[in-house]
Amino acid sequence: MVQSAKPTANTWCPGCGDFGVLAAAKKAILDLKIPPHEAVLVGGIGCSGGIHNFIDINGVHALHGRLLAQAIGLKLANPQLTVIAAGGDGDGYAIGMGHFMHAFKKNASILYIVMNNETYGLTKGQASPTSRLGFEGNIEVPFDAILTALSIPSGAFVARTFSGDPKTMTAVLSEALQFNRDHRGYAFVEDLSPCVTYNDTFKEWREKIVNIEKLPGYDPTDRSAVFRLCSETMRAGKIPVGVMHRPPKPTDESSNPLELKLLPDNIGPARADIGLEHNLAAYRTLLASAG
Amino acid sequence: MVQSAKPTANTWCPGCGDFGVLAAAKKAILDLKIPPHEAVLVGGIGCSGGIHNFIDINGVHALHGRLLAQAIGLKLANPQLTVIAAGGDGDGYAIGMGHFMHAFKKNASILYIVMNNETYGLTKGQASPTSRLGFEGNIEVPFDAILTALSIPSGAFVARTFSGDPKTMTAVLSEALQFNRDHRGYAFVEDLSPCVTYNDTFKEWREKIVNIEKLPGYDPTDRSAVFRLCSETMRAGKIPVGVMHRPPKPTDESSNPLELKLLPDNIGPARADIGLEHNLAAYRTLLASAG
Amino acid sequence: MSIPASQAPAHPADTESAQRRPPKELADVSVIVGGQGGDGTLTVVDLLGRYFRKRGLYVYTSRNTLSRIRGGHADANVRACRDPRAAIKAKADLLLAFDQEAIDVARPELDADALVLYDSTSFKADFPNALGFPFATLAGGQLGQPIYKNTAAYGAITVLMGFDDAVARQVIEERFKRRGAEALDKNLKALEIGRHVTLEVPSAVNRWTLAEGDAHELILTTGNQATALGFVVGGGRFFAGYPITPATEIMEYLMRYLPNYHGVVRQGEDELASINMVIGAATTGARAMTSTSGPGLSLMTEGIGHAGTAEVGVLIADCQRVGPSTGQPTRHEQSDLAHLAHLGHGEFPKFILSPGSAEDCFYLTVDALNLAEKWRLPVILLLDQALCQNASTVPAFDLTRVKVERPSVLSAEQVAKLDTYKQYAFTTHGPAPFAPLGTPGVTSQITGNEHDEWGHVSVNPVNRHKMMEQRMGKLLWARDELPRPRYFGQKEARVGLVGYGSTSGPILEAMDLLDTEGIVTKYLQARTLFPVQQETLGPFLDSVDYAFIVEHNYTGQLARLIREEMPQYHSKLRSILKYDGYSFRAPDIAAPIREAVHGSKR
Amino acid sequence: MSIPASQAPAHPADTESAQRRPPKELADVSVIVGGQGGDGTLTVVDLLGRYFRKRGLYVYTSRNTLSRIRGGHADANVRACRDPRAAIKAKADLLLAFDQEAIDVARPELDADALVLYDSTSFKADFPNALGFPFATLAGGQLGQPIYKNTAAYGAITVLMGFDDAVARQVIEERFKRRGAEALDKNLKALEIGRHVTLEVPSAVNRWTLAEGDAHELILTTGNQATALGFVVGGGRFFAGYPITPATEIMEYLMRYLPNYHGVVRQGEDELASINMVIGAATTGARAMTSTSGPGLSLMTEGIGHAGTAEVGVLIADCQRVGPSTGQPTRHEQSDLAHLAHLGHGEFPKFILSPGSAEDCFYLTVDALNLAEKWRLPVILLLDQALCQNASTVPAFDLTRVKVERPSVLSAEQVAKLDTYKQYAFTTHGPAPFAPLGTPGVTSQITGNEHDEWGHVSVNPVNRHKMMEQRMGKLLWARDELPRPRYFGQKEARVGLVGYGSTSGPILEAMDLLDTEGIVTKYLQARTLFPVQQETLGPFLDSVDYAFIVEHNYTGQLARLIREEMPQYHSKLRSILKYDGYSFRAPDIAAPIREAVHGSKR
Ligand SMILES: Cc1ncc(C[n+]2csc(CCOP(=O)(O)OP(=O)(O)O)c2C)c(N)n1
Ligand SMILES: Cc1ncc(C[n+]2csc(CCOP(=O)(O)OP(=O)(O)O)c2C)c(N)n1
Ligand code: SF4
Ligand code: SF4
Ligand SMILES: [Mg+2]
Ligand SMILES: [Mg+2]
Repeated sequence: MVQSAKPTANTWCPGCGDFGVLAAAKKAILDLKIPPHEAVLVGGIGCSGGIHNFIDINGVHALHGRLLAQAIGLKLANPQLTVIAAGGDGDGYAIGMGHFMHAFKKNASILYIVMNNETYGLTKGQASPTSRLGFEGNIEVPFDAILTALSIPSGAFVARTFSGDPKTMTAVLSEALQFNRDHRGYAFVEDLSPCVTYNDTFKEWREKIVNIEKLPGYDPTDRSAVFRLCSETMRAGKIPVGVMHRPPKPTDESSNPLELKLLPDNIGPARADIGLEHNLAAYRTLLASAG
Repeated sequence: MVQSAKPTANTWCPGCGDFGVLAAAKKAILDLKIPPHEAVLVGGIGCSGGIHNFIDINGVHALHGRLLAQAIGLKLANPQLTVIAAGGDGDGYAIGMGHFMHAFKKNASILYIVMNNETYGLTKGQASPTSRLGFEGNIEVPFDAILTALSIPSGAFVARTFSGDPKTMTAVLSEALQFNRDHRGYAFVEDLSPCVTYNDTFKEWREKIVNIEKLPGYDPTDRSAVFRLCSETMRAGKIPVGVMHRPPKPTDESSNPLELKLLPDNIGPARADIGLEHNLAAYRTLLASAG
Repeated sequence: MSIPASQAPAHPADTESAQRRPPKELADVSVIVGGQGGDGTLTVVDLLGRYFRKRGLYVYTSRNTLSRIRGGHADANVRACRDPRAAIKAKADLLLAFDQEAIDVARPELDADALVLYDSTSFKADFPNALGFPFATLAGGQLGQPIYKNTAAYGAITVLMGFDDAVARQVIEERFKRRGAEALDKNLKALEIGRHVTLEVPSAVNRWTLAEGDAHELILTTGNQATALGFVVGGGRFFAGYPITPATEIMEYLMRYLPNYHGVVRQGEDELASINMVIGAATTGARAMTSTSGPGLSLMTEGIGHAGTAEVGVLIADCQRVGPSTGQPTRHEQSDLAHLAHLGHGEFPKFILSPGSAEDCFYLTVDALNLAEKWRLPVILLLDQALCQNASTVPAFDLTRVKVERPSVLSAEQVAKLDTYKQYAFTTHGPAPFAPLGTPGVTSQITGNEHDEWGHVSVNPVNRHKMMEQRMGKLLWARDELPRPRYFGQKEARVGLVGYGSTSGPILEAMDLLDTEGIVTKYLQARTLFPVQQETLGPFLDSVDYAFIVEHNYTGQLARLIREEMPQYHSKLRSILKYDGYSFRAPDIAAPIREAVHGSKR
Repeated sequence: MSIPASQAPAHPADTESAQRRPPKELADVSVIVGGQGGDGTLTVVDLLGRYFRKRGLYVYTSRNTLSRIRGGHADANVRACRDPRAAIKAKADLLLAFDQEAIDVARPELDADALVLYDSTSFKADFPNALGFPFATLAGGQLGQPIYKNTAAYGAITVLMGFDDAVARQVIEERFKRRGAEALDKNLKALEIGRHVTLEVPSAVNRWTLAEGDAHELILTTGNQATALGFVVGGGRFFAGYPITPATEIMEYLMRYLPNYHGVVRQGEDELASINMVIGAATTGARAMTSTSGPGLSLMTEGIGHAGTAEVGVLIADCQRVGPSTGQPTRHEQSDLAHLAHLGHGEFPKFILSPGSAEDCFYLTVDALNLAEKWRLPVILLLDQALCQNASTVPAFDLTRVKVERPSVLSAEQVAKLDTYKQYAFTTHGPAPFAPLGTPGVTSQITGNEHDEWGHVSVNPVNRHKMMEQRMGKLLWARDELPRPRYFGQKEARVGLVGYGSTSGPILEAMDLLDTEGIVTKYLQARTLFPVQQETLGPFLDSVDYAFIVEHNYTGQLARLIREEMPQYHSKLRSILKYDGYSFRAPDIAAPIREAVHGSKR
């Protein structure tokens, strides 16, 4: 065996919600028997974004807020890779908001996990886009990633989990990764992952979460219905968790994920043969067409 | 009268949908008797963004995608100004998407008009975030700004209009501007504004638009209800227009717009007296507290 | 020889009396076509260009458009020449004008003898030597659509310049065959309309004749197209970009080309997404590029630095335009070099390469791809608006001159033979080779944080120091492999010129001009701008008394960069600058040199 | 004089036999406190700093933290000195260590005679001269919470250094009074625990005594705090930023200060939003600033250029850290200057100012606000991690030295008297004055496109040329108003030093060092870095044989910038560089100078 980069010692505060995500992600990867070299975790910048250091697959540390762009570039260049992007709520919903929205539109088969702790952990506890009113002087209404995810007419898998419930989280991440590996499109999972140092919401969240799947009228293929269920749950002061959108198996090619639309042969840029010899004839035709 | 910058000759293609927005905006400003020096139009980059050159109020030409940030900075610095941001779908929903989302959260009392022509006009007709599948090879599902606007739990006024219906547009813009001027928060209006050169949808849109306000169950104070109405309308191949969210008069301060939360006295940075003399006592106290 | 202005046929009615003269042979002709956007000026230029090429002439076309879609003054220029010229001719011989504004704008560009051909439908030209026909009226009357006025005007020019009838028609056929039978038919009729009225004016017939050239084997292409082609044959397979003038065509060409080679082109939601998608793609071993112009480049600043420190080889084509901010989107400038040479917070290695012609764009893009991958760093291909969008005739691209080399990429087989694989191993001579993400048997960590050899975050000061030296060392170690300049002119000349990109065309023409006056010069066309190539610039500067650094910006960015790196030469450097949005004409460059030479001889 | 290592009490048990010696008086003491994040190292440094100040000493504190919240090695340093020193002492006298890693990391920083005081609860120090007490065990046993170990260790130090008991307690009271009665009480008890065990070791009691200083009137502040204060009194009223180390505290201070003055602070969704909000605010006449560090700065590149060409005066505080990309977020570097001096596509004027001390941050921020508004351009306040976050004692800020001048701002009354108001009027001497948006009687157009005097889009080449000269002319016209350097050292010295920002502290100390060896030097502390100040640098460089440019980066950015602008001095310039994330200590600077001087004398 070649010796190559191995996971490093963890740097999170003891008790940080992110440990839950790490454990669930490891387990899901193991359960799905994904070989380490075939999987890539692209981390954001923030405490959460360090996760790529702690797991035995390929790791990429992207720029703050740009992890989705790097992850999508990776996937399109080599569609056989299992690509996970994972970072914080500041990374994903503040500086990364544009890419957050466009990832749904793009619909490449990658998994994006946001570890939402309603604060900027690594920069010491400022308000983030999901912070509630009053937190560190916050005066902006909190952003709800699930409602917005439901508003984008794409074939994405959408779910919310809670670090205090690792079993469900493992199940959801496994489903999401399988969804990706079946080339069914983008998967977005927001995990409620308390920051025990600056915003310890473990107790509160444990009390407030409501499994949307158990509510009457739940239908994970109907965005408006789930949108309404979530809105009502929130109005009642609770936090909906569970699978929010599970798109049905596609029936036509227009709902194919990005990589299949672009690369019907599933080879892709990274594995294309770029040797001049093998392309000479085609290049000659190409050059002849120019000018 | 001091002679100062006056509107320039128009540069749009004859028939461009943006003429409708220009006319409606002029009329709304006139109807509300807003003095030219008290109003600022911040234009984006794109054909649409040139609108600030054609109207007799203050004009700011922002960077591509950054018009909302400039407009909000303007408003917070001088809350007495009437501030309109106006640009294209590329400007607002592609490069500007992060700011688009955060403007709802921020909830400053400015009006944002997106002239959606489902293409990048000024760069000659590439697909934009709202382009339908197939347009110029587009393979991404179109973004629907109204659904997403409804997903953000803010007190914003939200509407969609059509350049082919100038009367309604004028009424909506007037209402939106009045909403701003009453310091009730952010107003977002998407105008369907065909690009006659690269994507002439006038005829199609005229046939497809459906006034949401006329549909059974319409309640502009209930986001989920309107969300469902819009979703259903779209599923039927139609395009919903009208006022999508008209928040009720606020009952407590937590729903105040950003400028009132920050500046209860409504003076603001631009009109603050920064002369050293008038602040000496306060500065002495401040400096004494330091170190 | 040409007609004095006073004798010129200003209007068809005036022309009957004009005497016949022997036609003047044109071996270097420049035609401006000006009007409002939508008048079809570009079409006329295209038709003329096609004809000129069939005549074996070198062709160069350029355009001045506004950042608006229809309306507003727009003009275009086509030059045909027996010598290879990649520059706009200093003065034009013929202006085809669709309105008076076209004349007013072009006036300073017209030769003293120039003729203005114009559409007299709606105005009478205010110009001494003018010839008007009511093209729009004629086309409207006979074809039902005044818009054919442009092809009618082309018809008039075919008479003025004594085109071969059959070839003139052939050009129309080639151009319009894909637009359907009706369009073709009407254009052919418009050609005849134009020919017909012009033939009635004796002094206009064969006013000029066109020299014959021998450049029949050339292709007409732009820097943007050549870059896109070079990218494909150089093994480029991933492109992400965002529309922006004058870079958009690179993306548009690649959208057509790349899907045939398992390649991918994505339009990102912005430039931040584009550069980061490109970085992501490159980590898998795909050769990847983005293209942009000033505003987008500025937005990519953080991403380019990230590629530098994470050691991911990527290519960024920067198609310079007038800045800063939105600037003048459609206009020409070379004002991003200083930014690029010093780009970003912190320090990281990068190469800045610049092709001097559309032809060079093709080959240098291939080199850039090889270098980016081998040296694991961002390579910037520095273009400019004129180079990107002006079309010129160049020799057909030669695949035997193309090499795809991958010395830094480890295959699965190579990896299997290693004991340890460290993505950021210290070396003393160049980058550690890397195994693309996905290579069986190994996992990697790739990061923009300072890291140790494994890619793990490190704040150890000794490691930091070594890593900086490892990365920055590339700027030294790679020197021998970086593209060399091209040299032109007389070896023994004591007056030097240095420039890059599209300025090469006007510089070479200026040198010819000076040569006829007995001023011998030589020119170093820089192709590696960063790291500053001391080993080529040094001997060149040593060999001259002084050197003119010719560039399109205010501060003299290339000159400053040379001063920064080679301050000992400072007293030899002089700048020739232009920053008004327009390209140099040869005399703009010749004049200050002439003055300096004569001044120094005084 | 101090105990030789072999005689040192390595552990309480060993100490009984140690002999009594007369205490050494410390006039310049440095204490490092190291452990894991969460060990409370910063608290100990804070307590010591408070005590030292009460003793009239100059204090300087610094810290090395990791980019993680808890755990991981972290240390901090406090220096107290009878002379003003804004630098870390070359070697520390005392290390308080909470684990062996703290000792290993600090080892190279410790004086040969240094003592290691450590918490022996969980390890036995591997260091010759060590004194251990089980602080955690003691605190856990007597107070129920081992976390009070840090205050207990402070207690031990009060004994070692012979602190006045009452003052030592007073310090605890001041520090903890706001944390509630219980916290205060426990900390006081912890102090006693530490004192108690130490008093039992005779050799430890009054091992040192502390000199008394006369610097009682000083305040202890950081560059970030001083900048925030300067912003308020300089009339700054709008701030938008995004959290980033080491800039965040500027925003956090302003969140506290500004609302009291009709001011606004917004945390933007990113740096793009921040700079553009600031630009928007400034168009209304509000004085506006953002602060950031490398990654954010790179993202602001386009926005800063926009402010330059749209002529909107804004202030950008750049708190440099180790780059590129995410780099080393908590570490020190000065590597953004080259980027800033050449920033962005296209060309526009800007000023880069750099304060040399926390005190200077206050006054220079005021100057920067006046200059940005008057000259209508972006002004960059160039700081660095050490300047931003290290605390030092400085004279209280003096409001009589503060001026708020607004010569470019037109009031409604002034506007009413005009015939025409052109936001971008051509002048020959400086910016046209502007009427903030909202001024009655006029409307404006503000744009980043090239424009005419009215602010209307223009592609006219003559206008473009003039506008470039109008904007770039500011760099010349403003020269007399830009902050001047500070000069230190001997006028007649033939060896010069040039530096900026936090390097001033170690440079001044190095000069004193060299002075004692008979090497006289002088120092130009640059406060305007761009435009390069020829008028001050020129005479300075003329007056020396050579000058050392001292900076924290790899390429010698300041030296290169001087070469670019003043190449004639190139042979006089030498660089002293450090780029490992740590600040200079005085000997790092003195050594190469000593070597050069002796070398040149050979
Ligand atoms: C461009 C840029 N801006 C700012 C920062 C500083 N920064 C580092 S982490 C972070 C926020 C982290 O918050 P979040 O993403 O929620 O992650 P968490 O630490 O809470 O897991 C910020 C602002 C940066 N690294 N880069
Ligand atoms: C940073 C940056 N990237 C790209 C551009 C080029 N650009 C100018 S307008 C435009 C798109 C315009 O589309 P839209 O906003 O929909 O406006 P429209 O012209 O359709 O009204 C682009 C990409 C730019 N000016 N700046
Ligand atoms: S600061 Fe918060 S988010 Fe960061 S590691 Fe600690 S608990 Fe987790
Ligand atoms: S290109 Fe389209 S959007 Fe632009 S002005 Fe013309 S019609 Fe309007
Ligand atoms: Mg967070
Ligand atoms: Mg558009």
